[in-house]
Amino acid sequence: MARFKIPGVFVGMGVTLKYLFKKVPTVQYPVEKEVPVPRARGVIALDTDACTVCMLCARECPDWCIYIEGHKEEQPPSKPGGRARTRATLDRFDIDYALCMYCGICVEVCPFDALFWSPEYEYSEGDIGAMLHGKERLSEWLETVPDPPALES
Amino acid sequence: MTESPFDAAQEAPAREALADAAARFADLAGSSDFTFEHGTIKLRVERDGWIPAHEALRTELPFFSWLAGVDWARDVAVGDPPVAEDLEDHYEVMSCLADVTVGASVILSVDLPKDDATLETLTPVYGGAEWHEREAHEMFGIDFRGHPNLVKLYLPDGFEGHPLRKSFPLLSREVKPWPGTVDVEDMPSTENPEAGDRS
Amino acid sequence: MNVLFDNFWALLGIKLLLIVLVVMTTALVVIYAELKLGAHFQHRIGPYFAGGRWGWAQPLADALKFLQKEDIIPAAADRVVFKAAPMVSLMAYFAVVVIIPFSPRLVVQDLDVGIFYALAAGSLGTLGVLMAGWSSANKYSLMGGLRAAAQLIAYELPLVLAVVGVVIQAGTMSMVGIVEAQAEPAFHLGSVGIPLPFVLQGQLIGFIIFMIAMLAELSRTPFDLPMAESELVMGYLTEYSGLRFTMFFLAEYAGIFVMSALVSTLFLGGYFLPGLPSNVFGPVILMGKTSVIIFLIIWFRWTWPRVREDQLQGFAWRWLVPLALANLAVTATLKVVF
Amino acid sequence: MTMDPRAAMHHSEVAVSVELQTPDMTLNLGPQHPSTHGVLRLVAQVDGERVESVEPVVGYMHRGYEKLAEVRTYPQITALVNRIDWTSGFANEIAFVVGAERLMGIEAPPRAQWIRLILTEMARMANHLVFVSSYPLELGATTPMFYALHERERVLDLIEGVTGGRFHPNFNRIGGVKPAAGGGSSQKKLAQDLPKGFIDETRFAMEKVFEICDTMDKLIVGNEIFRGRTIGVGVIPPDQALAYGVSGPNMRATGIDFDIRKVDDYLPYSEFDFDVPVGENGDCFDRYMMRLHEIRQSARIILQALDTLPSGPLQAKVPRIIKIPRGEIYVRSENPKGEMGYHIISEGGRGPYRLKVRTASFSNLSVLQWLLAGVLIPDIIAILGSLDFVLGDVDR
Repeated sequence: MARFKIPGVFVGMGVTLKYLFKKVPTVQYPVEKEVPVPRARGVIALDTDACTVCMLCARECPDWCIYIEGHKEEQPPSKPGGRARTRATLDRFDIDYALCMYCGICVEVCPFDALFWSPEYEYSEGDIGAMLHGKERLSEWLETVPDPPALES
Repeated sequence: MTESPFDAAQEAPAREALADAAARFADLAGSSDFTFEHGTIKLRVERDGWIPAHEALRTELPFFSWLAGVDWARDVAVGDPPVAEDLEDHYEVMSCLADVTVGASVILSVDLPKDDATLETLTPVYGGAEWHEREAHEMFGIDFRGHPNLVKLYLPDGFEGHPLRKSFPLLSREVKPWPGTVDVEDMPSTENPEAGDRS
Repeated sequence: MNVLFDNFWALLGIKLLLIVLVVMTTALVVIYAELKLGAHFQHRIGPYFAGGRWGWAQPLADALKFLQKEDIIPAAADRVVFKAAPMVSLMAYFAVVVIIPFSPRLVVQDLDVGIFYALAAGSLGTLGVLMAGWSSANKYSLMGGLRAAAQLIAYELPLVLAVVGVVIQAGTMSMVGIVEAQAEPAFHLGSVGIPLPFVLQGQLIGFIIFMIAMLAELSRTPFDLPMAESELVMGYLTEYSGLRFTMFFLAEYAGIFVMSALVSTLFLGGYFLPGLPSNVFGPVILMGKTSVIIFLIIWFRWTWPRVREDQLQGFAWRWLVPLALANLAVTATLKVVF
Repeated sequence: MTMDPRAAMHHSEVAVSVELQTPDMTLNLGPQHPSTHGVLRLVAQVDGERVESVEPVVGYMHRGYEKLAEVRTYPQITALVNRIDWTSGFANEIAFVVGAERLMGIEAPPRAQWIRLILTEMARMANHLVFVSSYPLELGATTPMFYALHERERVLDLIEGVTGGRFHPNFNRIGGVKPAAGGGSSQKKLAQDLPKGFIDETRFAMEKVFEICDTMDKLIVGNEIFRGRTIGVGVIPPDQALAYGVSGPNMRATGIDFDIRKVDDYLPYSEFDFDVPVGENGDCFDRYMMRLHEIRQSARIILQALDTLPSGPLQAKVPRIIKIPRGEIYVRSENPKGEMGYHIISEGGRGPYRLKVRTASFSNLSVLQWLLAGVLIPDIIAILGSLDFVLGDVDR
């Protein structure tokens, strides 16, 4: 005679019973928070000083959700007698997070390191219009940008 | 078609084997025009030979992978137009068959004139062609004769037009201006040759 | 005081009020147990915030929430039946509590045909389900209702047959009588009489059959086909909202309590535990035994998948009914022989 | 052979109702229904609990990927395609970038290929963990979901740690994986190599994954109710699977021993030792077991890949503006759900002239109408769930 086997339905009950006494892994969100990984794509931070209004990000954006306006400004020559230079000034830099799909292409193509990913994620709004972040709001995120993680050798 | 360095760098035996396979399948399907660039075997058949070609290949390539149309048009509403100057506007229907032993995969292709875009249905040969043909029907307006249920698959009833035709505009891109039009500064790539490679 | 207790109507009123309170409270407790135990079976916390500690007030909060919700009656529904259905469902289980003895004296009415009455009244709950399913004017509801009806027909038979074994052994249909029969010594060890509950007196098979059939009667996993949220969305409950949904919800859990109490009484010795005075500790003992059964029912629910309609029917008619009949025959034979 | 649903209907009518002829009821399952995985709609003609015929209605989630791709550049499409099948986002990118690379005649460096392979197998694992846990849910067992999703979270955390995205990594680039961003010199934009600790964490996670597979074995596979619900239900015969293009685990469950990972070289799978589980009956139970076994095999592959991870660059040399020479290519990959392929037709521009996306779920689901004729209503759900489809993958 074959060895007596416990029916599968009861083996399963053993499994659930074991879990009944295990420590629960739940993180109670608003009270406790998980720390996102440094590379997490939470929100895009803008360094307004570094931006040269080259439009590259707006052009490469697959969703067309970046709106940039700027103008050129004559700057006085740095040395007396030197040539007057023009410098592009940023007037408007909006990212519409209602449209953004967090692909990160803009951060990647930026040649002047003006855009960064920050893992911050708590900026939901009740109104879809408020998802449009202006350059002031975007530059506020800058201080939340973490250092890149150490690499696996 | 241009020969890419990748193909040239392919080991010669592998490429020969591919050529042999392509020739053999072309022979089976009754096609005299075939290519096998980039490891993709593509056999062109005539419209009348569409069904016989599939029937001939069915025993060896029993796996019906997909069927899709292509709209070849010089006047396009979306994307870039094709480069060939002498291109005649037409639809192309492609079906992909494969085997499930050594991994051979063949694409059959047929050209259809725009004013008579009809083709015999594949459903009696490969049952799975049903949905694919329905999709091609609504997306390109190609008529599959003898199809058991040639109604719209994805699009709502009453939808007008055939979205994947090149003449069909992509509305979301029409109503919104491109945010990258204004030129304040020159593109960095033009003034900074170092940025040419990113590695 | 005596005036109050002597008056039949006054006494009846008090008893009814007590029943409603007891059933409602225990239903809420069972709901909480289901939420909390289910959560931990599933490796989550479950109710946490309501009421402060361990979310003990969650069922109350839920009830309050449901009370505020809009009471929707589908336009095509049969309004009278639709409204009556949840009440029928709830009432059925109230009616059963009447005969459950919590101690030798703490019983609303110890009927001579107690168990017979309990089974009859208990199956009325399914009638409420059928009414709900039919009157909702919804195909999913209808299928849920019909499934419930088919289930009732299939499982009422083994349920009754399992009880008949107990009745034969106890020689009475009175609930108190059945408990007292289990308090009698089953055998003597020297001069000490050892009383045994019926489940250990050869009614093990009857107990298992009763448990299975009871799960089906209550539409609990693995027999929750009338609701089957992944197939019939919520079955007969689909169109119910607000207060009426709450009543069904309460009925479901009141049913679990009532049927568990019934099992405890019939098979586990009810309010009797050797060595403890039944008159004082009876209710506690009964509740303790009932809790074990309820825990089992909750445990099943959070472990098992659901059977299919044809499997459910096949199981009842091919296995349970013959088994119950065999059990009955053996019990009767033994009763006559010994 | 295709079976005319009307013929099937007639057949079962004769078999079921000899005396009592009742009109069939039309039951609409979906598009809002808990078991249709989103927005699939099934118009079923039912006679009591028996289903006479089913007409699947898709398209509620049609997003027009093929059209969208025609107005986008190749790097933008990579960001788009991982949204087709969101339960295995990373795997969707592979065939596309490999196709583009082959058209350009370049190849990703070994380390990039290894990283791609590891993350692809993680995506497979994540997808299958969702399946093995949510399939019992359709049969009424709610608990496995919570156990397995906890382990899936580990895997997704690992993917996120490397790529920055849990579901939509957008990590593959033509010529390798995500490079150091931009031309600037900021320390905050370093190369996107594996973060420190990744290898150890992965090893630990794989242990946990093996554990959860054993738990599923005990909790679900051994359960008699589960077996009763799935064994012999929804049998797809091999020839039917082939004619309908049913691929992946669904195909292997019918007994066909074929895995694109074994015959194609879109990723260096030939370097690793792994088994391809093959079923016998092609029923729901076999389909479930295929995936459960594949999780273990994926873990095996990942552990081997960690041991042999080569060092070196992550990117081949590619021009800053990617233009692909004229040509066409069909590249397929063994995705968790089956064969995923991209037919890229390039006319030399920055984006494709036409991109045909062959998705696994589309073909897997097209067999549904044939499969569901004559089953019981609960079996609709059992069969539907066992095909493991995602509506985004069907509608594209």
